[in-house]
Amino acid sequence: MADNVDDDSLYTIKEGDYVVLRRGDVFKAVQIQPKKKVIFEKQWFFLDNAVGQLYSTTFELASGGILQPRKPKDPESSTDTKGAGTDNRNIQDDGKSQKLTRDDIETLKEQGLKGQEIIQQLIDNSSTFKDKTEYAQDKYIKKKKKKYENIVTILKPSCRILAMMYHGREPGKICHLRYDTLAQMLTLANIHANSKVLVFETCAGLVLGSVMERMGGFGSVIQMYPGGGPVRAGVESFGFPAHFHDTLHEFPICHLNALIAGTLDTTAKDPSADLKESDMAAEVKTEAEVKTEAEQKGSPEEQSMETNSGADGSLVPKKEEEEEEKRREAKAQEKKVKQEEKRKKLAAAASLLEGRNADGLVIASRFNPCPVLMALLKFLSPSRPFVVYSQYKECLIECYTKLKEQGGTVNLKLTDYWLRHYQVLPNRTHPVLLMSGGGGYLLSGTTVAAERSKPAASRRDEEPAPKRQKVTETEG
Amino acid sequence: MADNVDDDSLYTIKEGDYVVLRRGDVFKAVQIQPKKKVIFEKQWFFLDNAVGQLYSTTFELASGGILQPRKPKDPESSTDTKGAGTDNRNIQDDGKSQKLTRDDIETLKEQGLKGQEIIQQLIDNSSTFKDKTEYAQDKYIKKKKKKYENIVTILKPSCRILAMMYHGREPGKICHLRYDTLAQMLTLANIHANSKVLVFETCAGLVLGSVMERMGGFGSVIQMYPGGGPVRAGVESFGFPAHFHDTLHEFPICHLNALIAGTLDTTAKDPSADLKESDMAAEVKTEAEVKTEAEQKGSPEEQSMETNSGADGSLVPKKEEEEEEKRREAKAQEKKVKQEEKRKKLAAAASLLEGRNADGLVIASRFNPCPVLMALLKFLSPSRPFVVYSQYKECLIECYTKLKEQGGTVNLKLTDYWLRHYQVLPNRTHPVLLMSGGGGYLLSGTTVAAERSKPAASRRDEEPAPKRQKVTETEG
Amino acid sequence: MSFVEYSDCIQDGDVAIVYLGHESMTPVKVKRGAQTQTRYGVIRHSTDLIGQRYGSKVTCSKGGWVYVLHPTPELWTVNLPHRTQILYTTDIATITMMLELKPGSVVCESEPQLLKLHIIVSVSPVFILPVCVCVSGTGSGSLSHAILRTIAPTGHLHTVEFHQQRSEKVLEEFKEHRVDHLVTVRNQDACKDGFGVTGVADAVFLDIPSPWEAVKHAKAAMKKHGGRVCSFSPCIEQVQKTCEAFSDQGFEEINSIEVLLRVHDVRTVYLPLPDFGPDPSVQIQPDSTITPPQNHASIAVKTTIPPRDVQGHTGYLTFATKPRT
Amino acid sequence: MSFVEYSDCIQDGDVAIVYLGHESMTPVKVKRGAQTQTRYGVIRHSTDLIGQRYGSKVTCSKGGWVYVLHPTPELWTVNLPHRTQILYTTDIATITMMLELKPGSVVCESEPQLLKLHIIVSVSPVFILPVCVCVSGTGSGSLSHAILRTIAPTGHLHTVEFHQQRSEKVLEEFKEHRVDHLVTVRNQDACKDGFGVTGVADAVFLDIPSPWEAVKHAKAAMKKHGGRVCSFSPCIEQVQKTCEAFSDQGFEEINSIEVLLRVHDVRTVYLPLPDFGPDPSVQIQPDSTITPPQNHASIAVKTTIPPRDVQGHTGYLTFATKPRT
Repeated sequence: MADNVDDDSLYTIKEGDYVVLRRGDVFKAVQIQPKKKVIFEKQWFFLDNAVGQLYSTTFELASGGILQPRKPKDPESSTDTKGAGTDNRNIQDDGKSQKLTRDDIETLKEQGLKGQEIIQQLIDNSSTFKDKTEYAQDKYIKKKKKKYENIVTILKPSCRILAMMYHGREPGKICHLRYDTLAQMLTLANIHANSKVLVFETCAGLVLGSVMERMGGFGSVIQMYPGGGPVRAGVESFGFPAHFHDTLHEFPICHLNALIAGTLDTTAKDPSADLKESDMAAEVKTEAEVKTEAEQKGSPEEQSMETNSGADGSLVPKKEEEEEEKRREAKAQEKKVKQEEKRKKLAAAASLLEGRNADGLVIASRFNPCPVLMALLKFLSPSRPFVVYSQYKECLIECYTKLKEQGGTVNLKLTDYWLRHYQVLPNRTHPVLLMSGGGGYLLSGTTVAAERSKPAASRRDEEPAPKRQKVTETEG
Repeated sequence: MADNVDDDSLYTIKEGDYVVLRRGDVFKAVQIQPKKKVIFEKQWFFLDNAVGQLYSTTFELASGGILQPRKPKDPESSTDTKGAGTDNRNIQDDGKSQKLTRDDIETLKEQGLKGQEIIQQLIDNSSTFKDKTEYAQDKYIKKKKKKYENIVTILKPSCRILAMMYHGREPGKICHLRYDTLAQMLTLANIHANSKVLVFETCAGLVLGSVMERMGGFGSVIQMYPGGGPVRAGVESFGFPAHFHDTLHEFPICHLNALIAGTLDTTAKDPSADLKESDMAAEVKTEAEVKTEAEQKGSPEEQSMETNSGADGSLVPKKEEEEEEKRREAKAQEKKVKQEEKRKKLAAAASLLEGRNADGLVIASRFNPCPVLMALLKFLSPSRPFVVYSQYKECLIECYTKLKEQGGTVNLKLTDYWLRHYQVLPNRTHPVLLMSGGGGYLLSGTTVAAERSKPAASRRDEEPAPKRQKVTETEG
Repeated sequence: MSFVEYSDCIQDGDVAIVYLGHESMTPVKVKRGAQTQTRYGVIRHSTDLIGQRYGSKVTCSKGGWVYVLHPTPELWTVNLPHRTQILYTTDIATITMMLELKPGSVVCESEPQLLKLHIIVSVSPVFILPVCVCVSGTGSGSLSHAILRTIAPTGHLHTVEFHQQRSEKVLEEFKEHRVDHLVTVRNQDACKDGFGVTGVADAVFLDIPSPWEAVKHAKAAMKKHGGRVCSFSPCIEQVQKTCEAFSDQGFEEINSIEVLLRVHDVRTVYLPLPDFGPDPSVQIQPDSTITPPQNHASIAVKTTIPPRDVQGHTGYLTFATKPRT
Repeated sequence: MSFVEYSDCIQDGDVAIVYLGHESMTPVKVKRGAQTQTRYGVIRHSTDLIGQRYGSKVTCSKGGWVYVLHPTPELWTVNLPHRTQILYTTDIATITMMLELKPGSVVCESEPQLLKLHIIVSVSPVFILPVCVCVSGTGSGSLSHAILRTIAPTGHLHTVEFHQQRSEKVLEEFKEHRVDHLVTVRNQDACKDGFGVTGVADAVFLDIPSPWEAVKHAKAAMKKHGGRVCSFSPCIEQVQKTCEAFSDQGFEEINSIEVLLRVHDVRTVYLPLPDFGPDPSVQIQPDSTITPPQNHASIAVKTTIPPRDVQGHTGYLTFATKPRT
């Protein structure tokens, strides 16, 4: 077991890898597939050339959508902007400050000038640039960079990168869960290796994947999923090694009442299997490109209602009837196998849940969280953390009130977070001018031994206790 | 009319003036009264010596509670702290770092050393001070200053100072309205001279006073007050010249329904005058010291219910009966005069309201704001701003929803504000570590011509319109 | 109409704000015979605007309608032509209170055009604390209008703008908005040349790239007995230098703050309820075999949501008090 | 019990958290025969704690009761003995995600005590990205516990603390919390002496007064293929110097952020309704002469209120990526 850490093979991009493209603050998750055209930031290219290169390499886009590794030490921000004016008193806005025409720029492009070089040309040919304040120069360069630079960096996916990607590109798909709020959830729920964690989410699998990353393939995660099948696109994007998936279990919440009542029969054919079969598709879906996921309107469980209406009852010519019969049998056989798989999975998940000894609970969905929380809390051991995310504070107030009524939890806390990014530049340091409006709300707490005598439990929590009680330790 | 601006008489503290005491960030409003003992920051003193001094003078507290003007150019932060360590690696916490004993310090005090000098002695005799980080040094000095310095500055009151004072000392009395939120209200309601403004508040008169300050004695303010009588303690603290009070009118909201229905009879004896007579006391109350105001539990209108139960029905010896009779008559006469005054006031306020052409509306109270807003909006001209403060967002959501249903307003905006203070010191610049948790919420908007056809009014407001519509101006 | 006094009806020569819908407005110069084209059709000034009450609904040629609003400094701030970065209402409101601005008599006798105002003040001139404000960095006039509103009818604003084109343009606007009698615009560099007045200002506001260079001029412009000053700067380094300059010049109560607006959009959201399947603990009646779970049941919640992106920073506001000198 | 693995029952030698009520907790070292005095009475460890399930209710001698909780890094953070300013959960959570911490195999062969861990990793060592973290400024160990929780069972933490007393104390705590096999504590100055390891760290965290002096050591400690680094500083000047140092040392993706916790306390508030007097438009029945206005009517609103004062700043977090070198 000689760990050669800096073995480059661990850090080499391979065919089939799930990777993340980055340009500036913009990310996109894709899978490396041969000859597959990828569209990113309004440009298309092929990732074939990335195979064999190291992760975190920055590529230039050459003509024909070919990626070329950028020479090292070509620092990103070297555009020469020396000699900034201190204010803009002398700038006349006459629209004639740029000497290069649009045609000139096109010519430069055809000559094969790189983005960086074109921007330098634009600066050199601007009569007002040197009189602009540094602030204005900065804005100018940024604008031009966006227009003319064509580089892309290929990153290994991580919770950090995917959370930022989803938040930036498709916040609607992850219930507007901001990355810093996700960070809080993972910590507040004490997610770590060798524990048993329940996850209920409709965040495209991002939350589930983040939990799995933190568990590192040790322990077990049970995805409690609504509707037809579990959504996993986000999990795929993490590109976990195969054995991680052995730690992942799934349980459809439509069996939750039966499980709680002890009437769930996992030995027989799943009574609702027909309904759920179509969801296999969702699981097999390996499309890492989150853009194609269609959670927006038709949510997975809604979609599942429409499929599987089959060819039964349609008229088939007699000659083909036999073949049709065979095909049908094969299909039925396949279906049976799948159902058996499904049954086993359900049984496995059910047996994990039956002990009611899970170590953590994470909820982040577009569902009203209160009933979900109340149902799933039952499966936690005492003295274990849980955390519920909602985009709306009102939902968590409801959860809080219900928990206070019912008892069985302590340390309840309703929170949200401010996230500020800073521009740190010589003489130009300030918070970034654009800011996320909100990152959603969290309710976190700790389970304790359940108890029916409510008044006692609530008695002390209501009274404002001193911040720290003196405690003396004595031996004997 | 020769305005000698820098005539010191304008800036001299006079007996009877309402002033604000300041030490550091702590303020207290008091009236200058001869031989009156004032308690501020756990120290007592007399303000007599302040009379004849200029506003903004800083005084030292001498023994016997005597104020002595501090010599100028005794800068506050000159405590010598040269030679700060960069970190605290060498500091051992053995509790022996201060060489001066408590007795030593008492001796220094008896020797008449000023606070500043004592602190310098403490620093000089601390073995660890010079090894502390600047941050820790700073904290140390602040702590000691609080303990040993005894200076007080006397300020002329202003909206800024009183708003900060109330927020710092007694936020409960002003519904936790933070000063920056009050600043927004005055601007959003477009408070200015020569307009007619309605104010409904239970903020000890702070909001009313702030509106009056902004109007500078021009125009009219109508205080719509709940319960027995208008609360004005905060207004007194502003120390307005007498003619400002001519612009102030008052109207009890218990007559609002009658006024709206047009059935309010201001010519006859006020039917509820008996009930409200006791409130004269509240109006006459000149106690500027807000601390004595008892809004906390028994609110003014509740208190008023208990008074005025009189001596009627008690047994009086025959001899004194006549005198008693006289006294009673005098009292009745007085009462009559007061009632007549009250009636006139009511009539004046009613006539100001009857035109339903007020220019602005400001609401900030502990009452559920929605019914108040809906009732008072009726008295505004079209195209006039209004602003409602509430400590609770939920209340303003209700107002917003009701206004949207009803129509007659545009530009509705529900907002709150973050306020951050900064410590700006060489190499130690950062946001202040303690911050106000919240400053309350505002709903602001503009009235438009009332209209019964709701659907049309709501139609366009719901649709997300483009941010700025292109408009072309043509002549002809 | 004036920016410092309400009128009931729209008159020829007014500036009115046409409200087209949520966050969509436009300022219009009312002129007899003129027309304004909107997406709802044409507004004919003579018939649709002049003589109408402010706040009334005007039906445009295409049958759509708009509201015509009386201008206020706050409406102007969101509708003015941007010639520079401007100050917005949140900062303006804070500046106004923290500079202790209010109506006041004018004191600066070197300003001949102000003499006429003394008639207004004469109600009780003794009690009115004089207010006079100096601003460097007039810019697009967003703050100026708000200051004028607050110090009218008896205060005066001296505003300095180094950019000539802009100083001319803003003066033109002050005339159109009928507040020019309250303001003096100077085209000069406050850092080099100061404010053009000495010992008259109750308050000074600095909105320039190097405010620290103008601090001594600010002090000179202010009254002997003292007053308040504010500097607006986007960058912390500017704040550091400005605080140092204030301190060097003997200013007191130096305090840097930041105020951020947060907007809450009121919405009704519908949250689906989870389907946990049939509950065996609930006895199913044998006759009613069909008790399907309410698959698509949801609850409505009245809530607020923040806009996705908000202004995360405008600038730091540094306030200070000039003591008696 | 261990800070990196849950146990069901309390055992002799455990550290348990006694929950006394809202925001009132205390850590207890469980020892057979020992007693702990609380305001609700005495807790006898042998009978009341040992063998009990974590999370259960313990009745104290005076009849009051408490809950006994399993320790977690987050509970430790609010209960640990302060020897320095500490990092709180909000910053810790952000640091953990932004440094991309997760369980991983240990790579640093110069650390003999780690060899035994390879057995655990052997499930599929090829796929596990090695994670090793260096921290300078161990302080009171608040962050350290959270890091250890996240990188266990197969990561390693090298932590450097220049204050000898503190480094000894924290090591003692690591032992008590049964995480000492995952951590190496060094008593040295990171600015002068670095981290004591070279080319092994996936992540470095700096919590020292002059982080910029340790940046080159951070780089040296990190793996050739790169990794993430974070510096925590309360003052902006420190951030400026640190960003410069990161940039000079070729770090990329330099990004400074600030995360602030906001707590919402759930409350039911009662708002009085205004009394506008009898409504003449409502016809009063002649027989019911008494229709008194509901003077003290009020409505109940479920809402949240912020604490009056909150932590307005802890520090700036500056993150950067070390590229392949």
